[in-house]
Amino acid sequence: MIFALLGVASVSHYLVVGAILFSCGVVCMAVKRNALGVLMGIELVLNGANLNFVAFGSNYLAADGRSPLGLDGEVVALFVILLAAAEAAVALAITLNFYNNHATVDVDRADDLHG
Amino acid sequence: MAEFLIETIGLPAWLAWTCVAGLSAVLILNVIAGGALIFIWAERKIAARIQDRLGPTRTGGRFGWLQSLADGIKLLAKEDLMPEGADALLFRLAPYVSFCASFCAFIALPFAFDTVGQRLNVGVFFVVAILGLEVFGVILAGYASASKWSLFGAMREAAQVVSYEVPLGMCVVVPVMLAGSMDLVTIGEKQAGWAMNWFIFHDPFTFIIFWVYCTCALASVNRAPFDLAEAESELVAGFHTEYSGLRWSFFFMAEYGSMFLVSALAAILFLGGWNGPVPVSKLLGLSDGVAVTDPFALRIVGCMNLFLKATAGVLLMMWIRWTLPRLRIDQVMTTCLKYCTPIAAAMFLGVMLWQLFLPGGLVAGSFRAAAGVREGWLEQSYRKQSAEEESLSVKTLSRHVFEVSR
Amino acid sequence: MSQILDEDQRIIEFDVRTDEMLVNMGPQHPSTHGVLRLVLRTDGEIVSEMEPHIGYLHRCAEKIGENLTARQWIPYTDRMDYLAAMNMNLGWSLAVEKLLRYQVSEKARHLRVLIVELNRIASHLVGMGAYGLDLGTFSPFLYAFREREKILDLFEEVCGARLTYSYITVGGMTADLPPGWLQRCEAFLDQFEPIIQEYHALLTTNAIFVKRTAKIGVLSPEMAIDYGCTGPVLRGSGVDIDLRRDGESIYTAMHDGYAFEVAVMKDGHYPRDHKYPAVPRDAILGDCWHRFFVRMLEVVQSMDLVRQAMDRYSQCKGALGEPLKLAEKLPAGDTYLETECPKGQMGFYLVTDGTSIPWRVRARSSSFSNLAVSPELCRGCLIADVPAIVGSLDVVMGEIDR
Amino acid sequence: MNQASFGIPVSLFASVTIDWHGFFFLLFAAIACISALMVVLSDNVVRMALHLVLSLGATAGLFFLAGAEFLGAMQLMIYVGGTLVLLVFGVMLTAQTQLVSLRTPAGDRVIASILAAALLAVLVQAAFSIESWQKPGQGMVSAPTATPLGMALVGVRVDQHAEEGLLEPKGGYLLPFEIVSVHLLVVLIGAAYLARAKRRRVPRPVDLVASVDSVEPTFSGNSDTTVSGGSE
Repeated sequence: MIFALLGVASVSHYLVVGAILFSCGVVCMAVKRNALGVLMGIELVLNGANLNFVAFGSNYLAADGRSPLGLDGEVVALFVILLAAAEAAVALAITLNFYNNHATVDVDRADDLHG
Repeated sequence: MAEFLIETIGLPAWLAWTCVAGLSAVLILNVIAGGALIFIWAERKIAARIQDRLGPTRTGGRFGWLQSLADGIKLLAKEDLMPEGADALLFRLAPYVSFCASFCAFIALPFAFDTVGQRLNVGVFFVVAILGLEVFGVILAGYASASKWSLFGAMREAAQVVSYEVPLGMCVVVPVMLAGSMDLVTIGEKQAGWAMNWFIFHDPFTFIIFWVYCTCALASVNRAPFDLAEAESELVAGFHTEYSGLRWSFFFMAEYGSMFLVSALAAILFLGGWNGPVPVSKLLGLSDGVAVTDPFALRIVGCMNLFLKATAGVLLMMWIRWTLPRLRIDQVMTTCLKYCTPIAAAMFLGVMLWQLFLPGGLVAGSFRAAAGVREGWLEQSYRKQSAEEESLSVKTLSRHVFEVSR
Repeated sequence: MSQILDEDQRIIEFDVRTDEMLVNMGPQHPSTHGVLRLVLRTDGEIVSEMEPHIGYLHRCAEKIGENLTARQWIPYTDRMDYLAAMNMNLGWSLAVEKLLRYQVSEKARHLRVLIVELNRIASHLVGMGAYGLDLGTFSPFLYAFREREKILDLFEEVCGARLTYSYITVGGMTADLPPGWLQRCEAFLDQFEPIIQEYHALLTTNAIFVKRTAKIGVLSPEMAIDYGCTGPVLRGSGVDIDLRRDGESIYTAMHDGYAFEVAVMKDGHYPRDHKYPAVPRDAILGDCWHRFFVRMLEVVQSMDLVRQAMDRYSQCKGALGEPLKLAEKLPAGDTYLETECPKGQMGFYLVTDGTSIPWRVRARSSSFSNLAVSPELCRGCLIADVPAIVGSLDVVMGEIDR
Repeated sequence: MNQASFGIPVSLFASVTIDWHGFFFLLFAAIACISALMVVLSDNVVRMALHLVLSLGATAGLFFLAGAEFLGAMQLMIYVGGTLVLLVFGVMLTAQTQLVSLRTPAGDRVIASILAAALLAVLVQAAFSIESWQKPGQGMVSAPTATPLGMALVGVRVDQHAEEGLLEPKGGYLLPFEIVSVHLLVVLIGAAYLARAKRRRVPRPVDLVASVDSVEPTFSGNSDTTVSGGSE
């Protein structure tokens, strides 16, 4: 039966999802020329990491019903979310400033300090 | 219900659960879709009465009660237009995003003490968060329509909704603080008993913050005088300028769904939720305040209570819409940032201090003071409630911590 | 002066380098009062430039007038300011009468005042209701139309038409009032008087309405005169001109013996002959609120004039007089006459060459000049202010395009 | 009414049991991963934003599944609601046709995907490297974490570590919490400063005219139009 596949959700599987998000984010950061695309890549990376924290900290997923991290996982994830929001605000402000000065959001054009 | 299916009919467990889940989903969908139909009809009749007209009179015999259904059929038959320069995928997707957001928020909304799609520990938070997602459909619609008017509407909506989430969150936090829980069911249960137990009458600050909540809720669901995103005299029709037929009606349903949602949220957070102004069931001995002896009847009555309160809220919105002119975008922002946010913050602090020094609310507190030693019904119900606080409430927790650290 | 300017300058912040956007408001747009097309050059929500494009309703009325006798052209004047067709009829009729040096009977004079002022009420009601619509409130519009309907009913009794009356004509009126009409008119006025307070409550004194109109589209008196603005737009800027008092003798003579005070702010207050709400603190002379308020005051003023006219009309002995046939020749020459219409000063110019058909007909439209000032008023305002400003000018496209 | 009356279908389905947690995990995981991939693959900024929202929303769903309800709601509210609207707003402000899609060179893409594949391989290997991580969870429904989380943030730990009766309960997060709040404030000010306007003084005609009203116009009747007010 196909449904047999379903009994899978373990910490490892959460980690794999986190890894995929993380890799996508890394590619996004590396590849995108649009500053906003780079920003979105960062968001993805942070999310992948967050997923790991949550998976490790989840009692529900822990094999013995008690996660080794306890609350720490969630708290760290919470801080990551907050800081990501802060980061997005600043990054957006930088992007807008960059756009003001260069009339573009192409990060490849941000080479003013290039010798 | 699933147990009933499994044991009596003999369905396998997964099928039974799927059936129940599907049934719940359909029920909630009907609250939105049916609610929207009724509210659209009601809005037309109310608007007509306010404006000295009759409104729909013929469709469906009397009172034009089938008018919205007829409209729906008309919309179904309408040509589904899409502008040439539109981003086809996003254009098609946008109405569903809006509608889904509006629909999803109902998952965590309790209609009575145990009639809730999914009881969430962070119910209030969830509902407010999902409500904020509705704006995404609007932004997508505005962007994808390839129309300048739509873009204007979307930009206004984005600015407005994001700003109003701040005071809205502050208003929502107040009942959370009073109830000691973000669970909507718990918040509702805390207000059981007489109407004086409702959080709106808890103290003067909650009374004020209720009206702040109303303002912010009005703004966050884009109803007049905050309907800038679709300001018809300025932006033609704002973000849904280019929409027609069924897609357009999805925006409408989402709008009416959210209207009902914020009204129901107001009812649960401030107006006692599914508890009537008089604890009839308790007086009749059907329940002892919290524990329920005849859940089914009480559930129906509770649902009716909540629907009545929420409908009253929706009607209030309609009344406002057909009375007031529209604000300008800078005035909307001023209202939010200069008035709503500071007032909400101040009231939040006020409620906090009140909780610290005069716990138990205005009526209960002053009643106790006035009645002196007399142990009234109010007193008793208050005690009972505090005795039955959940094990994870702040008091228990702190006591626990205290013991542990000792 | 320059110091005042420096202090009052507001800083517009350009947060982001944005592109200017050209937006077409109209001709199919809910708030452009017909087929007006406004091309907005916007930077975000701020309108940097606004240009009205007109001509969508052009029907060559003036050219047609050069092929018809003076009386035959009356129906075409109906279709200029179709919201105040009686006033248009009157303007043209008086112009021709001025050319002919003809004076209508006393009874016709009072009847003309009565009808024209009644139509001024109807026109201002539409202006007021539509202005509410421009600001996003629907109900006052229908309240205004409800009362206008009653006026139209009265007009229908008089001349059979509800919009294009052709009632006032050269040399008098097409018909006398039907029996009992004065009582019905009186009843309407009695019923209408308290309703004005409703309008004040819904619009004039409404906090949001004041916020949306006060200090918006401020038209200085000198700019108003430079652009040739007339009517409530001019008076809203505090310029005390009303042709019913200050016009040519043939027109002012029509109002001989009538007592009315021009609705204009003098020495910081409006004429105090009736109850009206106080001017809100935010409003400054010449803004949208004042233009709107002047119209509201003129409604009351016109009601007063209608009552006076009814008195005088019913006291008049003698016949109304037959209108002129005008099949014979008009004297050669030219004449120009401006009258005070609800929208402003409407002028008719005609040159005759001795035949019965004018050689040249020209109409000077008040809405045209009033609209011309809108680009000045809209510069630097928000998009939402554009309908508020254009609506406060209360233009009628039929009159602009002719 | 029993099983037999339904005949074959029921007996067929009866052999199936669904692990709902697994089902929803797969659903959300698939949405999250595919959307993340779409973020990488699409060039249009707005579509990227849409896919990012989907991905983040599905991640919030995963948080809910893992029992972190508060975090899930937080994710929806802050990330999806706040950050994304912020992003879309940025997109709108910079929405020029040539900017909406800046194409990535194909070469970059190939290199990046090779690198990403390598990274992914390492990460996946790491994910399955520890035995205990692979065991499916007990499915024990734990107590809601919102309140302990709140307590922890104000410096009081009430979660299991405290329950175990450790001699020294783990410290709370009061200091990090304070730091984060100050940080947010700093960011707020900083962002406002960075994105501040290049101020240009542009007099609005409205204001020009507004300044006139202090001067009383000297009009009366139909006299000649003498103007004493200010002009532009």
